[in-house]
Amino acid sequence: MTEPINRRRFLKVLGVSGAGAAAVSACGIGPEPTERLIPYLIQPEDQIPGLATYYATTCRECAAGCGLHVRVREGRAVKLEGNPDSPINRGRLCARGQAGIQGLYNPDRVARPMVRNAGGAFEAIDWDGALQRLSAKVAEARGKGIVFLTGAEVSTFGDLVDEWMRQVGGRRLSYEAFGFDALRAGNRLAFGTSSLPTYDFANAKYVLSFGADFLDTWLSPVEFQNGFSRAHAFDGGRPASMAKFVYVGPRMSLTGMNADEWVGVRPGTEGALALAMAQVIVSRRLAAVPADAGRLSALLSAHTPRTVAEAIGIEQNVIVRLATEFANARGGLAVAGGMAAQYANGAEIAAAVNILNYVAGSVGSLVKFGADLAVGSAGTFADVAALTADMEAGKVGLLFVHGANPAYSLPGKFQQALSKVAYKVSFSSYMDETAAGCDMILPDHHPLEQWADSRPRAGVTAFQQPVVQPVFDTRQTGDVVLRLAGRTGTFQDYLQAKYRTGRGAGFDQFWLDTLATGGVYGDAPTRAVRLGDVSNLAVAAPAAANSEQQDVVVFPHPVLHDGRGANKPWLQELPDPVSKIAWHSWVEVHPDTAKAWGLATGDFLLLKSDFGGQKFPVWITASVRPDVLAVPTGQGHTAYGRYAQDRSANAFELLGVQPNSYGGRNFLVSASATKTGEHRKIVTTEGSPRERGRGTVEVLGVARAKALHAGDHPFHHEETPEYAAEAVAWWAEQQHEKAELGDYRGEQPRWGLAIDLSKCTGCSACVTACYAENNIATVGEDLMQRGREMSWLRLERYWLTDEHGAPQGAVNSPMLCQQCGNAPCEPVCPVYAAYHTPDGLNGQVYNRCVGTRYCSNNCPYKVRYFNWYNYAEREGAYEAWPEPLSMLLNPDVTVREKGVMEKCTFCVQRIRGAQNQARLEDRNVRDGDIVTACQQSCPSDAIVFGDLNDRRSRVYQLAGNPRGYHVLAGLNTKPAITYLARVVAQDTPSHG
Amino acid sequence: MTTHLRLPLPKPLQDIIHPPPTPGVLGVFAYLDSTLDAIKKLRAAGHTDFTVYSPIPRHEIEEALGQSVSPVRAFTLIGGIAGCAVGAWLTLWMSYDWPVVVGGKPVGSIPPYVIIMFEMTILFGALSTILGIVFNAAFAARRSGTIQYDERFTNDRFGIFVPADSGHAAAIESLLKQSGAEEVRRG
Amino acid sequence: MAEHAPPSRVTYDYVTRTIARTLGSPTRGYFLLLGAAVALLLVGIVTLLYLLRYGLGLAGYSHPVYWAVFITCFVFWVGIAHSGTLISAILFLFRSGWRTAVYRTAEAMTVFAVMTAGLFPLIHIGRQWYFYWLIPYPNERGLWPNFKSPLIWDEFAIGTYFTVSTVFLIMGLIPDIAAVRDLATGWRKKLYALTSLGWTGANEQWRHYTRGYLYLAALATPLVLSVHSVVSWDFAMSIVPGWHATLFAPYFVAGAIYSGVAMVITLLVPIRKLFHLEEIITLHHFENLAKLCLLTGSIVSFSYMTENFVAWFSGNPHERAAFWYRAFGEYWWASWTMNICNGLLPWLLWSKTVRTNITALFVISIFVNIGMWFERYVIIVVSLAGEPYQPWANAVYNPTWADWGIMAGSFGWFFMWFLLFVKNFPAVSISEVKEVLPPPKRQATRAGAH
Amino acid sequence: MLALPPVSLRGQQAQPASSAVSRYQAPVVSDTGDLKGPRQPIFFRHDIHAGQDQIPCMYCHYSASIASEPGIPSLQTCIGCHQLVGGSTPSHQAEIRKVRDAWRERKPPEWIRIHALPGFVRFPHMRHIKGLGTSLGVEANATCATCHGDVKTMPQVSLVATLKMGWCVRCHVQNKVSRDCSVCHY
Repeated sequence: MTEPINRRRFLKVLGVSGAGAAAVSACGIGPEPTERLIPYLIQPEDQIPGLATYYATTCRECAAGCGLHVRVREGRAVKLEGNPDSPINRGRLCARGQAGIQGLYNPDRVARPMVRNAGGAFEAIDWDGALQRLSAKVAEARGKGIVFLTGAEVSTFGDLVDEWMRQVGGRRLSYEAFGFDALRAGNRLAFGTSSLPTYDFANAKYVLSFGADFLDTWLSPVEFQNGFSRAHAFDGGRPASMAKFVYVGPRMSLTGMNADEWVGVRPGTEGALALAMAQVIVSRRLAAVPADAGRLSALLSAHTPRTVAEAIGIEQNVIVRLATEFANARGGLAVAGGMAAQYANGAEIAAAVNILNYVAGSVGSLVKFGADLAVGSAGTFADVAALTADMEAGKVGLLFVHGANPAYSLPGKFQQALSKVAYKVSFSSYMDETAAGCDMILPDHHPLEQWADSRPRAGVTAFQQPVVQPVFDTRQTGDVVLRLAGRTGTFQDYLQAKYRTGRGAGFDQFWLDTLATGGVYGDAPTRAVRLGDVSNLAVAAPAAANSEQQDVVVFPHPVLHDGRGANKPWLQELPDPVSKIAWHSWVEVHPDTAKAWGLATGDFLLLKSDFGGQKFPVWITASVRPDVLAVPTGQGHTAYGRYAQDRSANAFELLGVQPNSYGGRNFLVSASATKTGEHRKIVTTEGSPRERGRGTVEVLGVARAKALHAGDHPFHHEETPEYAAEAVAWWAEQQHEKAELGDYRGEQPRWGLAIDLSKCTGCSACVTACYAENNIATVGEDLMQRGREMSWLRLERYWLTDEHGAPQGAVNSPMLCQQCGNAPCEPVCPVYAAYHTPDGLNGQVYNRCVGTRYCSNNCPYKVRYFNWYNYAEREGAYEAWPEPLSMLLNPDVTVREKGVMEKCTFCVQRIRGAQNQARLEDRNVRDGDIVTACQQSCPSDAIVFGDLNDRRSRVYQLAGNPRGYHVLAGLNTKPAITYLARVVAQDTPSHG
Repeated sequence: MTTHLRLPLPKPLQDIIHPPPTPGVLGVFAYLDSTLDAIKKLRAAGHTDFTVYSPIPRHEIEEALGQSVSPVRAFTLIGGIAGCAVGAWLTLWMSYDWPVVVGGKPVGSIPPYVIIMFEMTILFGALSTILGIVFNAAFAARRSGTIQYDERFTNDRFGIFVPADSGHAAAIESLLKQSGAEEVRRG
Repeated sequence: MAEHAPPSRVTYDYVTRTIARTLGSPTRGYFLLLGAAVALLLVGIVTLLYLLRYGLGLAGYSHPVYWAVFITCFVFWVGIAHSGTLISAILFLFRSGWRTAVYRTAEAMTVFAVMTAGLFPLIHIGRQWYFYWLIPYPNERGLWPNFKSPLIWDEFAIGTYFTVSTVFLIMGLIPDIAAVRDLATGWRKKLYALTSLGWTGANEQWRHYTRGYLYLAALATPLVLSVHSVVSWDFAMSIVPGWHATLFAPYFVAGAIYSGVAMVITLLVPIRKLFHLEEIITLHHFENLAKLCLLTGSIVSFSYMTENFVAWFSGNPHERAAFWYRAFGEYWWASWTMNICNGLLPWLLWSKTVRTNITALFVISIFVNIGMWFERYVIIVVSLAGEPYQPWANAVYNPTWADWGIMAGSFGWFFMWFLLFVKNFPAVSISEVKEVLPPPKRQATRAGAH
Repeated sequence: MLALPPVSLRGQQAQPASSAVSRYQAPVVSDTGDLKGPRQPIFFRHDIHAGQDQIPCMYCHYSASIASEPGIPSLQTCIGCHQLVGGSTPSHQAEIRKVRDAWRERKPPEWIRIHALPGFVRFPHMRHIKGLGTSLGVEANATCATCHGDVKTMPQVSLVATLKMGWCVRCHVQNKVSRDCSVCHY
């Protein structure tokens, strides 16, 4: 990393000749070469045309604070990747993080400051004018109540705002639609501290989740998934691996679907289950119970399995078994969150789970207080409710909103309240619901354009630095606040000043290092906690909904989360990992319920709670309790840009705005459900939910898997009889002898992948990474409904079922081009557009393809995708990259034209790039030089790329793993991808 | 009274399609057997170079004329062999000119190429057959020059034209008459 | 005119004049038909323009159904094209007299059907403007097509078939054109004089003509069999369950002749009526066609059974899944239409009364055409939609206006050419019909044709 | 991958070798009308810079030897010299003035592109310079000429090679390097 001041200057200059950057790199975008070449005015030292520069910064798509490496080409950010130095995400990145770049180049960003004119419409205004006007407003609002509402901001910017608010006599609130109030209350109840600990999944021997969706939305998903896969995957991180994972909750989430066992308890009874387990452990002395556990006896004796089993809705022997397994694992980790922490009794449940951890001796070892998570110090829902009330009462004269969209997550109520506020200012980069209700919009820089820091967890400080010149006439809110506070200098200076203190001369070096590594990474000491007085903990579940009312669970969408992802086409087009539905929301209904109500998939169901009603199309699934309906949030925006607006229904409408006992929000409401008679074709990528034993995915019982030795081949079911198979193999060999190119014998590399199904969680980060790396077009709702989606890499989710046919988790199989040795797609192409490269890829020459589509028909894996329209056409009906979204196109990858076939080629551009670099340095390509986009992003390290002819390569080792198998091996296609069978805890897995 | 359409044509074509008129006698017959009778008589009289018109091919006529088998078959054979060769060359040479491996198959794999060779055999065979017919027929036309013709010959009448100078014409006329020509013309 | 009255009404002269009459000035009905055909063609052209501008997305394709109505129509028309050469070439070699009255129509149909079929591969590819890349022509890039691809085999087979059958048609026409030339007047005489290539019926001409015709027939016969075999290999060479079957070549050839003969009947019935050819195209001819239908139809239905049996007997889960889906999946209606129209209906032809009942034959032939179209639809669309290898990728495909538009256009294109042909050239062979008549003789023996 | 060495240094490497070339006198161009190639906004004479003054290609197009893109020299690079170098003849001065004006107005000239490949072709310059350099055993400047022609003697740069696929392939075959499609097309 070169001297930052220079880079700042370059960024400014680049603004002048931004077109030049685009032009120089334009050979890659569009079929036609550019006509004019506009040079830089001043050549930036660290920008070399044709070479990518990587900048370390921090992802702000959620509060987890993952480290980023931003790939910049000619001044355009083209790809976000995880920062390996960051202790949080260890170089991995989730789908939401990947899509951050679509926020940067979003066509619906607020391009310049806006102010509401007399007519009530927004009109553009210049910054100085806006700021003058605003400082006047601030002056007159003094004393009338000034509130600054931010998202989870534990950062210098937060401190600055606090300072300023103190200066002007206002207050700051932070708001997250899915807060963790219950957890904090629970910790207060159990341990007397309201901070959020970190959870060490990596070293857990047994994971028990009470609704905590730690793989998709809970606290720090990437970090937890990385840890979880080490613990849970077969021969994963450590020798004694394969920690069993049990999921407790009313519906199966992305996290739940990775469980070895799903315990679908009645909503709200999770606490009782936890206590009952604790009771078993204590009474049977299954673990070295801490001395002070005696104080629990009263509480626990009230929760014996016998007494609670009925209420929970499972047999008591199950409770006993779970407790025994949990304790005997010596290192069981129980986590509460998600749904379980969003009932009226969420706090008690969290406390109960704490107690379970405590008696099992996991607190302090796996549950680490001290390294507290930032989100723990965010404002509670109660605060926001109070604010809303104040606004209603006209007690707020001036409201600032930054990084939060309460008007969407508190529909109706907040909007009304907002209208009562004399003057409200939004710093949103997008015209979201809240901004639409404000009087002035001062668009903030996108996180990739600004200087900032954040403290996602104690001991860790993550830095943000601008990686591109601002795309629009926006201004960093930090600068705006400083200006309003009447202080000189930019926010950058303010930030640096903060870190300069006590460093003196060493500062500059520190600053450079920090920017290079992306932050200051330290460990906070673990703090011991003692069990508080919990004798009168009331975990009783709330009364069940009466007969005509239904329990409706509102859960955060794994990809769109609280709705903030809805304006990014990649996320909209990414099928929900569980339902595989994209572009719209749905309601999950159990088959029995559906039968009883005469519902078919796609029928609309009108849910009416006391607070509001919404219509959702039905998705029938056994992954939800029969007495529960579940709907995701995220859709149903009334603003927020072309991709989000007026799409399906907003689930928040169903929820109340009153905080519950512990100051949180209830996400379980009782509502009436009525069939409207309307119907829609749901947009799903799911063909058949059952694998039907066609050899696509293989599953092993853990005992069987443990018994395997090197050289075993448990999956040798050829479809052809042995003699025929031999004949075919012999013939194939003869063919290869004769082959002049594409020699598989080792002179050339044979690129291959190994995909470990026991690690893959189905989180779909790889899918978005593939979209980002390979310029894959998003086709939109209509076309996706007609099966026109282009995702080269798709995740096939096949349910695992128990003997009763009830789903017990699922196997997720990433299906992409297998780069077959004997590829059926190749010989049928009349023009050699599909052919075999000497290094063993199935090359796809886009510019040679005439589009007969024969290759796709002949592909048994169905991983070839056709350009039905010209998705790159400017202003076209199906334009996938409207300006300035096209700036994120990868210049190393051809943008495919209408009428050509496209598919995965193992990121051939990265392969060639590495080869060129190696040639330049007079060496060979080393194992690990080439990392495919999917492999790079995978939080659980399930994908490994390399040369199958190199006996020392990782992929070669994995390909020889006895769990390894080839999909449809019987067809003698000789795929380059080896799948490692999924291993499940039960010994007789049935997937059918 | 020939009905041939006269088109302005370049010199060589002109000679082939509209050669100079040939003097001779034309007999029109209503019946096949009388035609055959006339043919026999003419050949007996030592005439060889005469033309027989008929609306349809009749093997009796061929027999009576004692024609040899048409050389067209040679064209067909040569064309077929040539086609097969071209097919083989096309497929193999083009495969090795820029060798590309597909589906793990050898660069030049014969079985699929046999199909191309077969199709080319048929194609070339058929085309050269046509060539043969046209060539031979045109050659025949060239040799016999422009001779008298009657429009009824394509309908229901048979005809015989015997080239003859004014000296021999009379004899031939009588010969045709007595063998049953319903009409005899001199030109 | 002949002084001697002909032994029967059907004399050489009668034949010439009856058939020549079909070229008389067209009626309003004819123009209505022609107009309809052209209108359909225009629909097709407009649809094609849309496809070119916006892309194939306008058609109903959906992953993994990447071939659908267009290829269905392609195979359908190629199939239609088969009876023509069969009747003219194979029956010629077998010296079966009854072909003479019908083969010209069949051949014309063949040529126009191939012309129609040939359009579809061009229309259905993604970048139609690069279709010429499939042709092995020397180019600056030094690239050649892939002769291992069945599509290239197709290109050669269809190309050859089109050329040969066109040549064959023209060959047969020459003497007849000469015949009508000698009756015609005005511009038509000029036209025919030109197109008859100076045919006079001289013995030298007949001598080479008859030989050449024989060899053409001999070449065309294996060609007919090869062409649809090649088309069938487009599917059989792939690994898609429901396509990948060694049975396909004979099965497709039989099916092709089946549909072709049916189409011949469909076309002959109205022609015979309109042009009053009852004396020339007799019930005897129709019955023979019907028998041909029955034979090929039975082969086809036998193939259906074989397919299903093998799918079951092989024990291959994918094969089984494919055929189960075919019969009972979303597309059950299509496959049962196919089974009933092609499998059951033709069995009516066992009864002579049906075989000799023009109306019945006409109706049945129509149904067979429908059935055969659906056969291709089932084979292509259903096999892909039922994708048994990747259950996840199943999808249901529905055609759109674009699919139907192009299909309508193809019918318009075909019938336009056919109608123009029958009005301008003898739709029944004049000379060959005469060949099966007793030649005029002075001794009125009823020898008949030898 | 984060820190990159200052590349201008690498660009210099080509310099010493080029000094071997005998001194070249650029002609005086009176009539620019009949010069080949498109007229550029500024009449930049490669023959003077590269030929007469023997400035190595890599001095301005420094990234060509290390990156896939040759890059267009930034205006700063021009000014670096032309701050001082004002030109000998009036015609030269006029052109150099354009450069200075552009610098003052911070408005870079819009060069007309001459060597353009379609979007679906990859031409990594560094790889070709490296490869040709090693195989032909010549310094970088000469390798440039294989595709761009002898720019040293071109008052106005024009296309000397077709840049069509056949042309590329011929060279690849001659030099025995792969003509596998996916080397250039992806």
